[in-house]
Amino acid sequence: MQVNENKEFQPLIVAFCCNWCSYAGADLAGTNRLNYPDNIKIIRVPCSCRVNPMFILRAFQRGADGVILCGCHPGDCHYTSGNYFTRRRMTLLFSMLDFLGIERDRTRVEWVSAAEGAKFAATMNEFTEAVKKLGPNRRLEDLRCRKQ
Amino acid sequence: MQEAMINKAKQLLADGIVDRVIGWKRGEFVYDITPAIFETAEELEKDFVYDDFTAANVSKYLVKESKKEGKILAFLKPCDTYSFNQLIKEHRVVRENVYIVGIPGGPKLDAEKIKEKGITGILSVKNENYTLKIETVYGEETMPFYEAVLDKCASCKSKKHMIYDELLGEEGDVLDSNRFDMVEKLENMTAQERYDFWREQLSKCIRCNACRNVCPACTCEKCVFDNPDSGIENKAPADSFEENMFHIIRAFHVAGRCTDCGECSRVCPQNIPLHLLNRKFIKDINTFYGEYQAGEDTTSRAPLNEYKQSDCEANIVHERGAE
Amino acid sequence: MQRIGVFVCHCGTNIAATVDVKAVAEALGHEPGVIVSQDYQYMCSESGQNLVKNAIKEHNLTGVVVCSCSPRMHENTFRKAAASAGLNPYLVEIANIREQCSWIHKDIASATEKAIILGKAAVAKVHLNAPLTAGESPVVKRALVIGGGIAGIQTALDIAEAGFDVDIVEKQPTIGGKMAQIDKTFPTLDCAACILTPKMVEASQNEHITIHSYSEVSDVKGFVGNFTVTIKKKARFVDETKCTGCGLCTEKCPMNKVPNEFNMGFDNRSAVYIPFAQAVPKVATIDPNYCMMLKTGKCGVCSKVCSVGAIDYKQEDKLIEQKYGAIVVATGFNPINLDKYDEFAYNQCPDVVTSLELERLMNAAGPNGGTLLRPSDKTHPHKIVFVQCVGSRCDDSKGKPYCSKICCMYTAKHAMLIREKYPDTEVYVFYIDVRTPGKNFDEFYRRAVEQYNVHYIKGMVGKVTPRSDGKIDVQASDLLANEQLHIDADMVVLAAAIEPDKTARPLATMLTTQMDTNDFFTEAHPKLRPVESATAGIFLSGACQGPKDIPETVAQASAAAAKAIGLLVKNSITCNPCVAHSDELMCNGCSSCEKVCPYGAITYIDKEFKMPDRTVAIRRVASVNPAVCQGCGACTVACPSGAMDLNGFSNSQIIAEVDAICK
Amino acid sequence: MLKISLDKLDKLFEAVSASKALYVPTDREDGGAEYRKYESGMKLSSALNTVRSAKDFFFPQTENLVDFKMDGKSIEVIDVREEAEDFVIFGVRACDARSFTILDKVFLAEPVDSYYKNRREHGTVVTMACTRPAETCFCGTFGIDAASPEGDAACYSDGENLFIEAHNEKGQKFIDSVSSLLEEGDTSKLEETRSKTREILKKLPLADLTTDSFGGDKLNEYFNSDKWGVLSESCLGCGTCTFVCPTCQCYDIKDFNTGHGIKRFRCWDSCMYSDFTKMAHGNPRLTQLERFRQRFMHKLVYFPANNNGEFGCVGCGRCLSKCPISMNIVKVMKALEVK
Amino acid sequence: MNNDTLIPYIGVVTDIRQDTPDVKTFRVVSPEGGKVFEHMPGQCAMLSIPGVGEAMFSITSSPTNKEFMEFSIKKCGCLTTWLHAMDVGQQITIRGPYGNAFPVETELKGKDLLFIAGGIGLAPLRSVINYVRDNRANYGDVQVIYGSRSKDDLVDYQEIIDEWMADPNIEVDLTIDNPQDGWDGHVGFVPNYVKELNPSVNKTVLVCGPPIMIKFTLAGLKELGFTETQVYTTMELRMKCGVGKCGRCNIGNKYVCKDGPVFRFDQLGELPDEY
Repeated sequence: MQVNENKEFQPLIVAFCCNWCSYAGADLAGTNRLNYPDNIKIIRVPCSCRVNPMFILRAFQRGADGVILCGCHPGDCHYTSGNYFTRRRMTLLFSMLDFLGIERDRTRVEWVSAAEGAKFAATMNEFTEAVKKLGPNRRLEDLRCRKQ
Repeated sequence: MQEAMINKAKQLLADGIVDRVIGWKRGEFVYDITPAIFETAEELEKDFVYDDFTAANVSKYLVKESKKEGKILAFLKPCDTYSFNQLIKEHRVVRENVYIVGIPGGPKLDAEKIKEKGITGILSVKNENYTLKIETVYGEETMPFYEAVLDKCASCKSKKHMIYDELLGEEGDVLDSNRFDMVEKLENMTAQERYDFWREQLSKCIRCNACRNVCPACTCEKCVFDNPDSGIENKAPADSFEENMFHIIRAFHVAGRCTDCGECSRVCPQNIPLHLLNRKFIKDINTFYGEYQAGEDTTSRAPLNEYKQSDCEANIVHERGAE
Repeated sequence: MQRIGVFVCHCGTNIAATVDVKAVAEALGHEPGVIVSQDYQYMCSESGQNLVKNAIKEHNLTGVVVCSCSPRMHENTFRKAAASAGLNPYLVEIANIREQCSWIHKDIASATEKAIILGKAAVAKVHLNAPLTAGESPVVKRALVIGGGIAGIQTALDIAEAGFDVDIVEKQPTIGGKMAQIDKTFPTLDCAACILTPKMVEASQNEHITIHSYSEVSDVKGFVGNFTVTIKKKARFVDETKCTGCGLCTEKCPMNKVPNEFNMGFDNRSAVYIPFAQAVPKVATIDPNYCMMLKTGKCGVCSKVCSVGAIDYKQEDKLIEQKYGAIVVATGFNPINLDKYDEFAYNQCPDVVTSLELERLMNAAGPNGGTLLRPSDKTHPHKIVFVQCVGSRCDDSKGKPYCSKICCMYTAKHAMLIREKYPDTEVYVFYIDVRTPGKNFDEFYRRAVEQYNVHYIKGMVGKVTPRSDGKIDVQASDLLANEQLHIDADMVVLAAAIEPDKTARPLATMLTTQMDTNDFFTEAHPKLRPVESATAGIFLSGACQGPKDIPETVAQASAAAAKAIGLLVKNSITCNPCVAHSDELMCNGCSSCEKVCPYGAITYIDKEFKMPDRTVAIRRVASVNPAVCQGCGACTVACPSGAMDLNGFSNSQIIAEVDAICK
Repeated sequence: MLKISLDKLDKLFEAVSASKALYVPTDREDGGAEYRKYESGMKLSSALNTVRSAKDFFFPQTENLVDFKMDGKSIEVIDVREEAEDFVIFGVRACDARSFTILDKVFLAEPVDSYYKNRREHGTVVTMACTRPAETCFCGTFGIDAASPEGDAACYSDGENLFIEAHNEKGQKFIDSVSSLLEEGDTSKLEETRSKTREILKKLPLADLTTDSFGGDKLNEYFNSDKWGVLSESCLGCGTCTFVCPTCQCYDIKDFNTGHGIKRFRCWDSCMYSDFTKMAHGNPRLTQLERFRQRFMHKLVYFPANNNGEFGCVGCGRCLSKCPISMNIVKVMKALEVK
Repeated sequence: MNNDTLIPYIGVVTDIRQDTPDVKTFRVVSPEGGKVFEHMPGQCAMLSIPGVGEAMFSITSSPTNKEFMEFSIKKCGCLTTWLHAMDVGQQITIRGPYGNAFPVETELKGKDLLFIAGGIGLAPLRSVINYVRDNRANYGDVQVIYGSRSKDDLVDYQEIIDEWMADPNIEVDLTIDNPQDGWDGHVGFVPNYVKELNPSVNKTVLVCGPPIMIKFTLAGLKELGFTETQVYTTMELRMKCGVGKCGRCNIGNKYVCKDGPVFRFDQLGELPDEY
């Protein structure tokens, strides 16, 4: 989270991308020089199903304002079924965060294939805007980690 | 019932069918009843108790007890049988080493609820036609039985035993419970209201781990929160985040496995309604993936361990209602 | 404490133009554990790699972070470099500051800041990297080729040539595939059969090649180097070992009105049949859908006439289980079904045919012995209209979004052949574009236009209406002349789009390979690994990967063979060490992980443990087969106790990355 | 004795809280009582005691000890201690008041714990005599008179008035600071109330419990007792008893990496936890039996051995009502007792 | 506010010596130079790398060394692994000294001393041995019996050879568990070697090593006629505060960090068997 009085709020967004589709999609976005905000920081995981809810909470603890999870389209998982499990896990996790009053728009799952560089960039643009509107994450941060 | 149970236990011990009995032991007061293991008829005669205050779910003890030599008799209430079934499914108990006698369940009483009424110095509690006659050092008090019922019993989901070798008393039915009412009520609040509600509740947490240690689904050999290598180890609520982390992850770990036995809320020294988190998951699973109650059987796949291609997308959460 | 080296690549100006690489190197140099931090023009170049290698040796590094292009590009390059300098290759991490930073951001300050953060995340991760040793897994020296078309045949021949056993599984009674149905090939106009049949024979005679015709793959288990495949040999009711292919049964079979699929249904075959004269294996097959004996138990003529007693009505489907080291997919293509194309009257008018049907109509071994006659009245057509891109390059749901690639050329071939043989026949070709990129392709097309006077009209055919006089009214627009045309054609030939064979999708699921939305198999890398699938040990040959003509198919078939041979020559392969592993001390044995493992890599064992109170307890614990595990990590999240973790992407590593990014 | 009418209590609170932080026990919505910083309108809890003990004020569940900044090979130590501000805890019961003297014996022993001392020096403990003890109370067992609590100053209620007296200088200062609200009052009714309370105390179910068979010299009798197995068999190994206990003072020291520095903090720990004594190469307390034994041996034997016979328990009864499986020190004492 | 013992000092590692494959000896001084604090032989200090962990280590250098402190540390956990990976110049945090000391100025004075150590157990005794060597006149006979798994596992081997064995005023007897090339000394376990050497029962014994070695050595000594009041050892349990407040290193009512780590066996005998 970076706040500067003169500048507009710049959210910090962690994107977990599966190696086979979404990370490659992000690479393609780069190859095609499709801009998306530098707020997005990508972490490569072998499959979206590698993402443990604890990573997402950890990101929020440490000051992330949004977390997005990208994987292969359902049916296209490199590991056949990983993203189906991701879908269930994240649906329930996001629903729980919502239940606890954590703004649900800070979390998202998107399916981006290796060929969808444009979709990747568009998704990231859109998500960054959405998080920007919400302002800094205050409901799930760890005050000890806040920058002085 | 207590008499019948003692007799049953004595008989099974005498017949050599079981070597030990897990039940409940009388305490100092009418309500401080401790789960205990009995090995002889004398012990049973002396201390075995089953009454309105014997609420503790003994299923979790069977994780350890069923691995010991010999067979143990366990008296399980309907809610406890769900927990036991789930433990069988997860290979945490040795079924052959347990002799299960199904017994009628609650509603059980909550001493805290009696004390909340300002009744103190309790010496005895008697249920007379659903009015509690409470003898105290300050004189006799009365209160309606149902006002002292444990929360977990007030929203009982089932009076039916999911597993048993033998049944004492009548078999009940799966109930059409109101257990999701409070979850729904919270869901209908605004995000800010929900946040405030949970902040107020969770900020009470003292991380005593009673909820985790009593939970029959939390039988991990080593909990991630105790493991320095897990990255999320924590001992104390050093910051509000830690309580969130602990309770969300704990609820997530038991999602699809929680039998809604309500022990977490019962034992919480700070009266945090932790069962609501579990019920939220149960409710969501029912809505998104079809009715599922952990502990109903020993073979079905847990909802988080299976999928359908036609499952809803995660953004269903985002599309639901306004903030 | 780690000793980490950071190497920041300029990638010429690709990175350096938007990221201040010096500042990145400087900033990362202050991270804990970083001993050396350098930048260089091209880190992937030999001198760049030497820089890394020397630093590893000089500073005794325990970890390396390369800030460069995507790890999908050069992770292996730097891992190898590290290995050659004596550092475990899995102690190398890549920070992607090109594709995910310099190429997408314009502002130097913010791009540099982001590059530093990405670098810090990689440094944080490499702190926790453990040296991994790839396990070894033996390679079964046998390959399976799925599909017996020209792609499969070529692949099998090349693999066999190298001395390895190879099996071809072909679902039809004969190998040969689509090429066997083709008359002539472009741009040389030589006879398809003349060049294909020798290869088919060669395949059948090669001692290393086993052909399972009339068979299907029904199950695939295992992993690279060690697949176990179940092949279903469908009952053909003829003992292959006895049948001599004399063909007497096919002549005597009373049930001889079965549409002949080889000739696209233009003529008939008998219920017991040999698809075509050069079929391999040349063995009869009884079609159970038509055979009276099989359907009613009455007939038995073939059995009576067969002198070698090869007919066996009791034959059943047979399952063969065989181990393979490599699998090549060559499932090929089919023209799409044109049922939805009412505007071309394909289903209403027999004289509206597809190009593949035209091949048979013109083939000397075809229904008319090579004379082009209209299917409806067997008269000679004088005006033929070719319609291009039927179902190709379509945006709507009816067709395919891609270009089928071969249609332009075969249509030119057809037009030319017709004009050559029947100069009195007028030929019109309606096209959107004529695409002729290929050796001698454009010359070929120009010959059709210039030398053979084929009427190429840029425009769309709007409607094809069969008329009562037997003519076909073709309504079209000429886009160049900007006018509406009506042509009263005798025949209309539709260049139907081609699509992957329907068996490809279930096969892909069995093989756990990826497909694109059109059901073409996805190659591991579109440029650099075009004949491998992303799943190790599975290779792609021919049109199953995308539309191709014959030379391309053959080229890819040989390439796939070369890749497969490259695998088969190894006695063992190194497994991906980034696999899951379970900490037995923490495992509950709850089976959650097993349930989410797509590979069946997890099994349970009862293991003795010394308990803290010095007693011995037997506990059920999970055990991962590292050769089977592919490293997706589904199990790590299913595991509540955190006993299951993933090498290379461990919980602590990912958390460290999260922390570094959010710092 | 000085007094103030009970219905003017809020005036007293207002006056105290005007100059320093005042903490009073208040009722929570869910029924439990807890100490909260006084704000206008807040009502004093009618509950006998708070769910959490008052030890938090001097020994909070977590506290930052020191910060570190790391840069390359060097470490900077940042002392984060600050002089505490004066505060008053009002309404502390006799049992909790005694717990402070027990905690003092640990934290104020050499080398003095400056964090604890800092708070202790700045905190004024104003106690409140009990009038309605509960069945779980057994403070009398440890020689505590619930009707005459210790503390810097003590309050007694006769149902109409609150009487207040100082026990030391700090308490006197507190009384002086609110003296304008106080007046001299007649204590005859109060004495009646107190003797009534003492009568009740004698009638409580645990009134007969004594420490006669325990003490620092009983190590060998009890350490090897065969009762520990049965007593500990149902223990869940949670930390509820230790965390609600006013005298449990074990702590852990941990480091937290905030991403831009290290915070070294201490937090309550529980000897009931399996990793409490775990080392890289073993654990002297392997099973729950040893851990369970440690807690009660500490309170009933080790502590008195090191502290002139003072027991590590004040009989507040919190563990009796909060233990998930209702195993507690009373049951342990009764089971072990060798008369 | 006065300094609190929980707030550590900074120490700088100025020298790292690889003693055995898994033991390194670290030399620590204060950033201004000189020792961070004074100690007596047998006392310990809490060393820490913030964010990694903190643990108690015996100070192996003698108080007579006025320039620096030394710690011999075996790699066995998270913190020690980190310490082993350090380079010279690294700062660590250090607080102490903690615990009692061997009674070198009281009960041991004028006595014949027998040191028995196994493996890393030499670390706490080295401090005493060097203290005694530096105040040689105050003590009677000095004998050191030290054994390890192999020659390579003998901690401070160089110092033993160069200084102790060269010192005519002390007797040093080394042994290793199994025969090894390049070793012509004694082979066998320490407890047996002690019995073989049959030391005079007048000696006061200081023993330290793995629990099993201590157990058998003690039994052997008793066979030889030693009494428990003659034998001292030093203990190790999990510690957090170092000052007897965090509540975990107690054996009965004694805190190892405060009342220990040095115990005489007769004192230990009165405590419960929980260590």
